[in-house]
Amino acid sequence: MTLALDALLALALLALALGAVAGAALFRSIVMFIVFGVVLALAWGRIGAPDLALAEAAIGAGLTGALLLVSYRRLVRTTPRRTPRSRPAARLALPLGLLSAALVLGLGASGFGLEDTTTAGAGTVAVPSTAGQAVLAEMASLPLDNPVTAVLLIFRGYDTLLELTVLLAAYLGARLALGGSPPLSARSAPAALPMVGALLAIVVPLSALVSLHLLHAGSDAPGGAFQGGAVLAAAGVLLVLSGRLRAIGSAPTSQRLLLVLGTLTFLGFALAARLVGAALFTLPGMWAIYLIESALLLSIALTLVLLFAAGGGLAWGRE
Amino acid sequence: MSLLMMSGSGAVYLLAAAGIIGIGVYGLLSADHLLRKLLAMNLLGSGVLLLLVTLASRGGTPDPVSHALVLTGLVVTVSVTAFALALLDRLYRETGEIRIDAASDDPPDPADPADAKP
Amino acid sequence: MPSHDALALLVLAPLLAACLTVLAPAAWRWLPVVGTLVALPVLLAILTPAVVGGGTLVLALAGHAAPLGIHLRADGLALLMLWLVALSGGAAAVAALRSHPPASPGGGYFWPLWLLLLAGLNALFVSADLFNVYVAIELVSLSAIALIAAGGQADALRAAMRYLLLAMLASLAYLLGVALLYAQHGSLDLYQLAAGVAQAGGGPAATPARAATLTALSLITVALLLKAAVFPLHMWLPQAHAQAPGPVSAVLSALVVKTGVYLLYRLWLWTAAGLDTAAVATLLGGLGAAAVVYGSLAALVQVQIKRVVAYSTVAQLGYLMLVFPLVGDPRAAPGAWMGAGCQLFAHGLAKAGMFLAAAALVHGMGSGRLDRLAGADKSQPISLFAFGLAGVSLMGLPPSGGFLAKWLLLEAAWMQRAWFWMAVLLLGSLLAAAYVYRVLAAAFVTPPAAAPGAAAPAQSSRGRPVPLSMSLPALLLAMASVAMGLWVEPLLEMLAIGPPPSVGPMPALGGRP
Amino acid sequence: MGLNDIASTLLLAVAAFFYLAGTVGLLRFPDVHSRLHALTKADNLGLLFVCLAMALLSGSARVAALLAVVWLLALVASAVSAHLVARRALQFDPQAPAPAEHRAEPPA
Repeated sequence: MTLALDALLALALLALALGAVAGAALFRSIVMFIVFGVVLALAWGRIGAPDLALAEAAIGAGLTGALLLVSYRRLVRTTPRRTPRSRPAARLALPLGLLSAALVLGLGASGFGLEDTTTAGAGTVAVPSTAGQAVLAEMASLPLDNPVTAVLLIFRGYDTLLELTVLLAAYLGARLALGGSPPLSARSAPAALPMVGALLAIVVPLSALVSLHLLHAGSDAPGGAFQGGAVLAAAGVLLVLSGRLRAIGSAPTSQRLLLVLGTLTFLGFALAARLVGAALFTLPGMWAIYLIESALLLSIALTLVLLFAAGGGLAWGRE
Repeated sequence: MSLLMMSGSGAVYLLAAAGIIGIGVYGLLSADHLLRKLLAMNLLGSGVLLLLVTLASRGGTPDPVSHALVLTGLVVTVSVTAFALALLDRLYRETGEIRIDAASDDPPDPADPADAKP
Repeated sequence: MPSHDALALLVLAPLLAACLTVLAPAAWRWLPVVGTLVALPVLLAILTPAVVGGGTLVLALAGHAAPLGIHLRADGLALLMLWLVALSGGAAAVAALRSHPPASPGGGYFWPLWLLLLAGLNALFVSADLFNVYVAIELVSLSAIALIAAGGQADALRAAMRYLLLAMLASLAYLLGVALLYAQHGSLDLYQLAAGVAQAGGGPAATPARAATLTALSLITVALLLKAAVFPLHMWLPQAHAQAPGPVSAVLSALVVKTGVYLLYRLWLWTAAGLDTAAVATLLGGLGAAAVVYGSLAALVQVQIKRVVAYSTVAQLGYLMLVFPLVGDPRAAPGAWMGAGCQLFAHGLAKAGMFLAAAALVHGMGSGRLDRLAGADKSQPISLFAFGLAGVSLMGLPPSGGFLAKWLLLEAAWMQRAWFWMAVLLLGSLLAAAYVYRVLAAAFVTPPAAAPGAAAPAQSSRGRPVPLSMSLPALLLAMASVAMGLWVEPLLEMLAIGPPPSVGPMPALGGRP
Repeated sequence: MGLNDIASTLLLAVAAFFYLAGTVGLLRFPDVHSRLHALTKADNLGLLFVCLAMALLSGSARVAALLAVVWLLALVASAVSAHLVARRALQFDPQAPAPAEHRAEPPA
């Protein structure tokens, strides 16, 4: 029964991926991709990765989808030039696609074969302890119960710090690439509509609440700063779409502070550890984790909204 | 949790990951529109991340390190995608182009504006 | 300051500075930038004696040893690259301070990205963790591509977009390889993986473990070849490097493409050191040889000066690939290794200098075309001299660093009677001489009397003076690349710390055919 | 199989029926407005029955309350999006009489 469910999800994933890639209409492809993200979130849940399910739904499907859609709308204002599709790359596409699928499948299958031998011969062959097992073994000695959060902040916090800077670089790079041109205002849903106002009144506070909950829950249950930040960003995206927030050319100081707050806080704790004689990136306790995660959440949310709005900063209201 | 993680469903998602990667590669090569290429790139990325988790959770226990890696990968992917879309936006505004031949050798030398003969 | 902290700060200080640059008011943005340019050499001056005296330095972040945590690691090769970042990156930054003033509106985005690029490069060179390297690669690619697009001209945007698509694809291939390796061996540490890779890859043919390990290595290799723009995956490079703003081109050619080469060294000379890699080494060497010949010939026919320099990068990266076959012979390995290190360093200095000089020439003459350079000998003496000096190093004329590198590689090839690699090395130098000469010759031509129909203003045919902040960094870098040949002992001493297992003093490890 | 299970299975079956009806409507109805009508009404009911079934299965008041919130949110979201889609459709084709019941023949 469960296998049937998994098979159904897998089939849906493949069908949606194919639809996203092979469909004739670009808009439809993007919608397919968004649905693909939602189904993939379900799949993450089935694989035992609820953290990833939340992140995929919020980031992979939600924000990436919103980004693609808003970009689509900007590009399709005028009809794109049609170009012949008989390029050599296009002719190679099908065989190469099949080849890579077969290759990955073969390797994955061989990986599964290996698993059987190692688990069977665990007594005789020294099975290498994986990083994941090492983390699970360490969990008992940590003040938090979610191993994924532990990896993100305690064991591989350095990765997380660099990842934040990638996000920051995306914002800076997008600003540099867009040049001095004024930000494109996302004119769409009329904010004056009473229904939209009602939706915002319900959804925005609720999103803030959910993101705080995810942040708080993240130490012991699925969730964390990234999921929370993405949910908060979704509320921001709604505000931008409805015209309550608008993109402006450059960020005021308060927003610039917010943009780098996560990186600075994390960096501060990483370095401060040396002042008390601990190793770099050693966090002093749960309070530090909460503090860092709160800062991360705010920075992530603002950066994602700014990337969506294609603006340097945000301001309330219409021009 | 362990019931869900029996090798059968692991194999199913492995199959799915392989398929998604294949479709992603196909889409990347066959797509003309840059937005489509980026979409295919995101699909390919999803396939790779799915494979990472599926392979790492061999033996049925989910591997928290792989989950953390994928979370990082998701954020990196959305960052790069957002930047790419901004770049595409500017490219479109400057040139009106929405396609690019990524595999070609560099184009012939553009004429220097200073050389334009009257 | 303990040397461990200096190691971590080499990454964290530019990160901090980038955040401060975002925060600072426009008038004060220069401060974190200049602070970083000063801090990097100082930190290296603390770190270098510790590594040279005490051997390879390993720092487990948060006190968690691999595979649980991430290691930072500084050996001779890493140190060499870090110095290159500090020197080439620093000199290019001085030129960029002029062309992209920090106080300008764009400077608020340009300079944080520049600092993030430096942080990413340093992070990549000191990382011992495959996934951490992935994040660092993304940081480097993203900031580098954004800096290419900074100009905003259509050609720069096209080049940036093409580079970005290929970089994304390469990153995914890399990540797929990492996923396979992690699933197989349960660790992400480059050096811990070596044992597992040797066991799985050296096993009997056609076991699943062997297939998965070798495929993972090939995927990562292809990804890195693309990042390193090794022939025939170089197609994105000439446009990207030629269209970027001058100082950015310098950093791209001197440092960013080197990340791919550097990681290839790490992968094949450390992680996969336990495998019989003779076939792979020959393949990589063959690609390198093709790159030397193709890149040099292509540089010979370019019309734009920056494209000459860009194709020269394709060629010079080829030399770095020749190391793989040459370290195969235990007698020749140390020499080949030293040669590779010298080539990395000398090319990094010379190419950054050459791009800065080219940018200054383009700025001064008002055009990037070779046939518009006529008269540059009079109006742009410093830039032209810097270009020529850098060219001396690229050709490999004594006493330059490039000469030393090529000499060491030639000697290694001679010792194992590898005539083919020797021929490639010599041919490459000859062709380099030709394309550098072509630029110089174009500059020493007396400008023709203004043709009656020429639309170009009279000023551009004569050239205008360029600020010293543009030409002087170029000259300093070019001089450093030449002087390096005279003062090479510290470099060789550094390279001797933590060489690859196949090169190291332990002959038992190096005796593979 | 307890009473709970039987009841929840029945509820799920009802939900499936409404989803099916909504989907058929989406595919078969001629224009945007009647499609919206099928989609929002039938699917919201379907979701209601799914939530009821899940609440029964979980047997916990907390989960039931959360599911109620989920349903209400979905209700709000679908109401607003249906409203916006309908408006947009009107803007696109202002001549077409929007509500389906005013029209005898579906447009070609």
